Amino acid sequence: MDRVAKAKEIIEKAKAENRPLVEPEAKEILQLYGVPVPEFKVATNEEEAVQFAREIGYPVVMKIVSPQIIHKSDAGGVKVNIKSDEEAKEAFNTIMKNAKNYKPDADLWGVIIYKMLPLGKEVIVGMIRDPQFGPAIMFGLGGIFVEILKDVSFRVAPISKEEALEMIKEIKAYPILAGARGEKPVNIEALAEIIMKVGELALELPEVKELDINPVFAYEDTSVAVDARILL
Amino acid sequence: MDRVAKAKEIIEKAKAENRPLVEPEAKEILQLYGVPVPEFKVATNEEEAVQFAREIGYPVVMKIVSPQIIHKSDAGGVKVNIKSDEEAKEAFNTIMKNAKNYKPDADLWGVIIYKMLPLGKEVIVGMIRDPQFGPAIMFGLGGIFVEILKDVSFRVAPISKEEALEMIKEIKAYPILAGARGEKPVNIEALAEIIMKVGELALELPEVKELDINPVFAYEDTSVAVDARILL
Amino acid sequence: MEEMSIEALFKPRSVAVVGASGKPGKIGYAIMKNLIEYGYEGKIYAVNVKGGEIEVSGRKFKVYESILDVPDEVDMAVVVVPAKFVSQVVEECGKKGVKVLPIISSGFGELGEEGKKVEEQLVETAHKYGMRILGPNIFGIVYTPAKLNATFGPTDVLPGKLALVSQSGALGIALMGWTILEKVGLSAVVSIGNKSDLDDADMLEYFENDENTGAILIYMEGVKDGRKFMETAKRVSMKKPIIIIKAGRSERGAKAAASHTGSLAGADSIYTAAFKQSGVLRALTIGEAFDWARTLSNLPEPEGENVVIITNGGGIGVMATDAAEEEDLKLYDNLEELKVFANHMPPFGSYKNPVDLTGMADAKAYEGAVRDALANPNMDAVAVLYCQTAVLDPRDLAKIVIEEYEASGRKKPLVVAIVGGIEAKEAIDLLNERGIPAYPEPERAIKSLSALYRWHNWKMKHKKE
Amino acid sequence: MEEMSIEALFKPRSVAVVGASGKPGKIGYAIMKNLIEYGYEGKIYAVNVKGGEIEVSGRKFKVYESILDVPDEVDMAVVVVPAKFVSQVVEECGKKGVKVLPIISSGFGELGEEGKKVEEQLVETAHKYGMRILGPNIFGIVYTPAKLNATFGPTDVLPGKLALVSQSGALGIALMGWTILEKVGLSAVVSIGNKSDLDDADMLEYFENDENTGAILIYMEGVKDGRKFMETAKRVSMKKPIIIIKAGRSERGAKAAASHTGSLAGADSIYTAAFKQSGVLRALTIGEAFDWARTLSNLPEPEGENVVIITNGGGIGVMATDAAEEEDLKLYDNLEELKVFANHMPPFGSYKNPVDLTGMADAKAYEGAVRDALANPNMDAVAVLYCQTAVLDPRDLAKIVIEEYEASGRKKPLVVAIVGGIEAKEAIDLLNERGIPAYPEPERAIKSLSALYRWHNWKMKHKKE
Ligand SMILES: CC(C)(COP(=O)(O)OP(=O)(O)OC[C@H]1O[C@@H](n2cnc3c(N)ncnc32)[C@H](O)[C@@H]1OP(=O)(O)O)[C@@H](O)C(=O)NCCC(=O)NCCS
Ligand SMILES: CC(C)(COP(=O)(O)OP(=O)(O)OC[C@H]1O[C@@H](n2cnc3c(N)ncnc32)[C@H](O)[C@@H]1OP(=O)(O)O)[C@@H](O)C(=O)NCCC(=O)NCCS
Ligand SMILES: [Ca+2]
Ligand SMILES: [Ca+2]
Repeated sequence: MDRVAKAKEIIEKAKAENRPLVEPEAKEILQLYGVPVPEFKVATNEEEAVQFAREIGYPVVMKIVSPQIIHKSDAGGVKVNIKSDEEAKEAFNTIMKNAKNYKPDADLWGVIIYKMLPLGKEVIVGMIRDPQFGPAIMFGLGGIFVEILKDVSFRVAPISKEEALEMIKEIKAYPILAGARGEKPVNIEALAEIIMKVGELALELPEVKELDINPVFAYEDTSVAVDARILL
Repeated sequence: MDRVAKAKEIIEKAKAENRPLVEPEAKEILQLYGVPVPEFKVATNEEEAVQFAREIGYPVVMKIVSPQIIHKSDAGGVKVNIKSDEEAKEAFNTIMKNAKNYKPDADLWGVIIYKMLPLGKEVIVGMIRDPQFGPAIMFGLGGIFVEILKDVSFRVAPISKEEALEMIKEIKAYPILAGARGEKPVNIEALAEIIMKVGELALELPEVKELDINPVFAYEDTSVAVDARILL
Repeated sequence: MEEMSIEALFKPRSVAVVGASGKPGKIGYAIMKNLIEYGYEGKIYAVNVKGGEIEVSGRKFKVYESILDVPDEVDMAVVVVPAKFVSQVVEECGKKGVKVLPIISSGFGELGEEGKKVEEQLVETAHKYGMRILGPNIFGIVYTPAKLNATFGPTDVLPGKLALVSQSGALGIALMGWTILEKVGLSAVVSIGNKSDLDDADMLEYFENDENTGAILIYMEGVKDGRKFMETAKRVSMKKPIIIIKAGRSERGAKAAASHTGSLAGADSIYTAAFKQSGVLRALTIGEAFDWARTLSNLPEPEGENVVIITNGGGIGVMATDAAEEEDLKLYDNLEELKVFANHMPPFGSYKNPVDLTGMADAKAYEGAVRDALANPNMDAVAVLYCQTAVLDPRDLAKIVIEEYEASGRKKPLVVAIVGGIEAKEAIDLLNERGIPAYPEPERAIKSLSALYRWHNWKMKHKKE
Repeated sequence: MEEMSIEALFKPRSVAVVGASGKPGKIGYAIMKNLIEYGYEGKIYAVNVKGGEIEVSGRKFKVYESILDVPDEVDMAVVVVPAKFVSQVVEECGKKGVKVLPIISSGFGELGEEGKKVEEQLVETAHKYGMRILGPNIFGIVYTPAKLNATFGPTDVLPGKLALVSQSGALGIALMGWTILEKVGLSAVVSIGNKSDLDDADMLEYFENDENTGAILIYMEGVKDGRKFMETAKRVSMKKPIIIIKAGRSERGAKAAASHTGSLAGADSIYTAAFKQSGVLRALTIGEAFDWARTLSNLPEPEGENVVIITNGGGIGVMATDAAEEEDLKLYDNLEELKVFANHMPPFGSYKNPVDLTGMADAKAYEGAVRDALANPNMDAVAVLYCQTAVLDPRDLAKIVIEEYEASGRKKPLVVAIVGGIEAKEAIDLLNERGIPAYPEPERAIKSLSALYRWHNWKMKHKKE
């Protein structure tokens, strides 16, 4: 089965169940398109939480998985820097309890567990559909750069490597990625790959109305999609 | 004696000794002009270091005071978040030793000790002299905003309150100070006061060739000049 | 079939005006008049239910009651009858074997859904007969190489190498006037109106291979199929530069545009992105668009990045330098090579780029400097600036530049800016009439040269991909 | 004493030309010719060591061998003798009691330190006698209310309310030509050259209280005493708008400027700051400066922020809206009040601001809409846009606007933009000649209005301080 068929399977399932995609599903689809995501597992109970956390290797992050809970942090559904079995157990239980309190009738499918990554430069890759031009990809630096300074660039999919690189270099804050102030530059090629792949995804999966990878952590060697949201 | 006379006294002394101003002197001059600086003392030995740190109240910052050492961090001449007598003693000795190693023939006058301030929004206020227009004041947000994004504003001294406020609002990153993303806004008036006072200083003290307050910590209620450098 | 129909829009062997009129003031009269007075050499047929005979511009025409009565083949029929009669006319034209049908009449898609449906039927009918429709809701079409002016706009369109395409009727006619006033030479003017059948992309496709067109300027309010447009524009941009004016950049502007065109325009930033990706140069104002068009429709591409600015005034040299820096143009820096200009200036001149021949520069100085710049293989583009002085009449400067540029074989881009009064204006017109882009301000020359570089650089980059 | 000397520069009761010549082609001839042909009504005396008699423009002049021989008081003496003779002439003029001395001759400070010293001596001598020097190294002075054209630039300067001051000679002369071509009315043209004595600030001071001047436009390469300039500009800006073109924004441009003027210019960002603080409007190009000047020298200040745009073309309405948003102008939004415009448009028009009278708008529609906008106390500024159509000749539109604006008492700012051909150009000229700023592009009208608002807002803010 090719990536389109596999991705459609995930999408169809959610549609059939009349619910949005959850984070693990969004990440699975990204993986199908070759967008690097941190290895993850979904634990449904305390034991699994500990076991998976160990398998992934401490420190880890845990986040609630529930189709009804979108703002996970608001729900107390996120714990970071979990360093031991003890902490893992506690984190799982706290998250589940918090989520229950936050939205008593929400379906709680467990928690997604992934490696706590070293801090990279935070960037955002997004996708919207324009009525005239179809899928367009947005790129920008995380936080204030996108929200306040509106320092973003757009391209219509499909996006060539050349165009993806242009997009990255076009933002005013580009020197931050290129290694200003004596820092090591991030791998721009790897970032460009993510942009291109999101473009392919958008073209092959018209069911995806909107996509948001926020943040992508960009490193010297690679880039990883840390959090992802897909709207159908 | 008025502020000009007092400031000139400090300047004349340094000139007579054929040396630049050190941080405590720069801060003293700023104080004379009503620019808030964190209370500070200069300790010349271990005992004083502990005593002064106690008087100021932990946690404190310590920095080498030497007319020959400009890049204090490079010299290992800065310690922050010092929380106890023990740490104070150790910090003093380490700083003095590091400085000695860094520049064996430097005059080491001791360490400046001041309160470790809560992190505010970091801004920069600078002054240069233009051959045609005389003293001009620069304003910008710290770090990448000034260095990479060149997001700064200028005014020629004297600067009215109105103009100082304009200067602050003119930078693109102003929303960060005005309380974007649900944060509390900083006190713009207090920042404007600092800008105006630096303007007065520049006009009254032509001996001051360049001045750099980097950073100023801007808070909800007030603004404080955390580090300052004055070139004669 | 598609190919042929489009060809007939620009080079019809015969034109019928359906709704032709002998009454001055009527659109059916104005179109006849323009056809005749602009010198169209094919056959012209007047069609009107009233029949009889009419006289336009001193020429008498038999009036056929129906296009079907015309005793000859008709390539193009311009339709100028009230909306309610258009369906019937389309049907008859189809039967007649007309190839392309510019429909002037308004009263269709621009009124709403119902009108759009009627349009669809018109197109269906036309396609049944292998006929293409331009419009409806247009002011017509001009193609200067065929001496064809089938519009009710101004008559005396200046021939040249720029193709002008307008979605807006009112602005399009006004822009025709502007080009005459500003001496911008045109290959074509196409009013595309409601774009029921032929649209921007179709026009691009035609001009792509039209040897008479050097550049294309589009006034656009929005595209229907953005992706199709991009695809075509991308291909065409590899051959010829496309300049687009698209208003509605600001939030309120976009809202006003939506209420004006009745169509929801996509986000402006997406248009900007699409244009970039297609090599399209987006101009923000009419003036900017035509400034660029002068340079892009007339000049060869540069072979390298080295720009040389020659001036007689320090001030305008500095202004041009500011503009060049802001536009990321590279001013040539090799002093060894630039020294050649020292031969054409007094000792207090400066051969550093911008090359300042000083206010004393006369005809000989400019002649020498321009010739040297054009001859030097390391100097890839030249900007000649002149600040009107008593030493040298700007019109003489224009003649020098024309001579030197022609003699050099027009191998590298050269732009001119002349600041001054009426003589300066005349000099600018002289140059523009000879296809050498000239402007009254240094920045406009530099920015136009920069547009040429932007397009060229996009092409080079895209070629590699 | 200072006051009086400056007055004599603009309203001399008598003018002597020292170095006056009867030979066409010489500067000493051109100045005599301009003085006569522009209609200066005071006495003109020719001075030349050669003595004898000369004829210029059909008028005969006795030539005095020295200014001391002139049998009358001399207010202004224009010096056109080679540099080496200037010291002596200054001394003699001082003795004669001349009040102000424009020194055309070059060969002083612009050559370097030595020349600067000679200049200082000239000024010392002049001041000893209570005399002021303009220049040296200038092309002269024009003051249209006194019919004084003591330059060797173009003759037929159009009278109006803008004072033009140029540090550059070559560009200044070219700009004189430009104003004639573009129908920009001037009160004065002052070439300040080396500024050995009188400088930009002195000119500002004079124009501050000159009832014939509405706005001041300066072409500046740099100021010597920035603080003095700021002080004066700040005060003058409270009364009249000052527009400055200062090239050398970019690093390379600043370098070129420094090598051209021989003076180290301060950082450009400091100029920008100083201009802001002084209420000075910095224009980036010549075109922009004159665009703004038209509006600023002719229109009253707005009484509030509500701008209304009236148009007959959706497209240009959108362009104007984009520009207004980018310039932070506030488009009036009160639909209750805007509804009044519905009276002047067909049902498919839009009275939402931008008010779209549609392509069908005729004379009556525009007349009504413009009148209503001018009459409504909640509408503070009006932009009238027109896209040339067959329905309404642009020249008729111009007449309507002139009539309505005059009838309303010119109480609020009104700008016009007309897009089109030769008739549009004529309409624009008509309006400009009547002191109603008109432009060929919507954005230029809006940006000029915005410059007026920027100045006005600065004044209001500064007043409060
Ligand atoms: C097409 C249009 C111009 C016709 O307007 P009009 O000239 O006032 O209309 P009329 O009813 O007089 O018809 C025009 C002529 O067509 C003739 N006519 C009508 N039906 C006809 C038919 N089926 N076949 C041939 N001729 C026909 C009429 O006899 C009339 O002849 P006349 O001028 O000699 O009297 C008008 O309907 C229209 O659409 N105007 C807007 C055009 C426009 O703005 N386009 C967009 C510009 S950007
Ligand atoms: C001032 C200047 C124009 C004179 O140039 P010129 O006319 O070629 O010089 P001349 O030697 O012919 O002198 C001019 C006249 O002054 C007369 N003259 C000389 N010394 C004189 C004196 N002390 N008193 C009166 N007349 C004198 C000469 O007899 C001569 O008369 P003529 O024209 O009838 O022959 C020239 O020296 C100069 O400076 N040119 C540059 C001007 C310029 O560019 N200014 C800046 C523009 S922005
Ligand atoms: Ca088509
Ligand atoms: Ca003075």
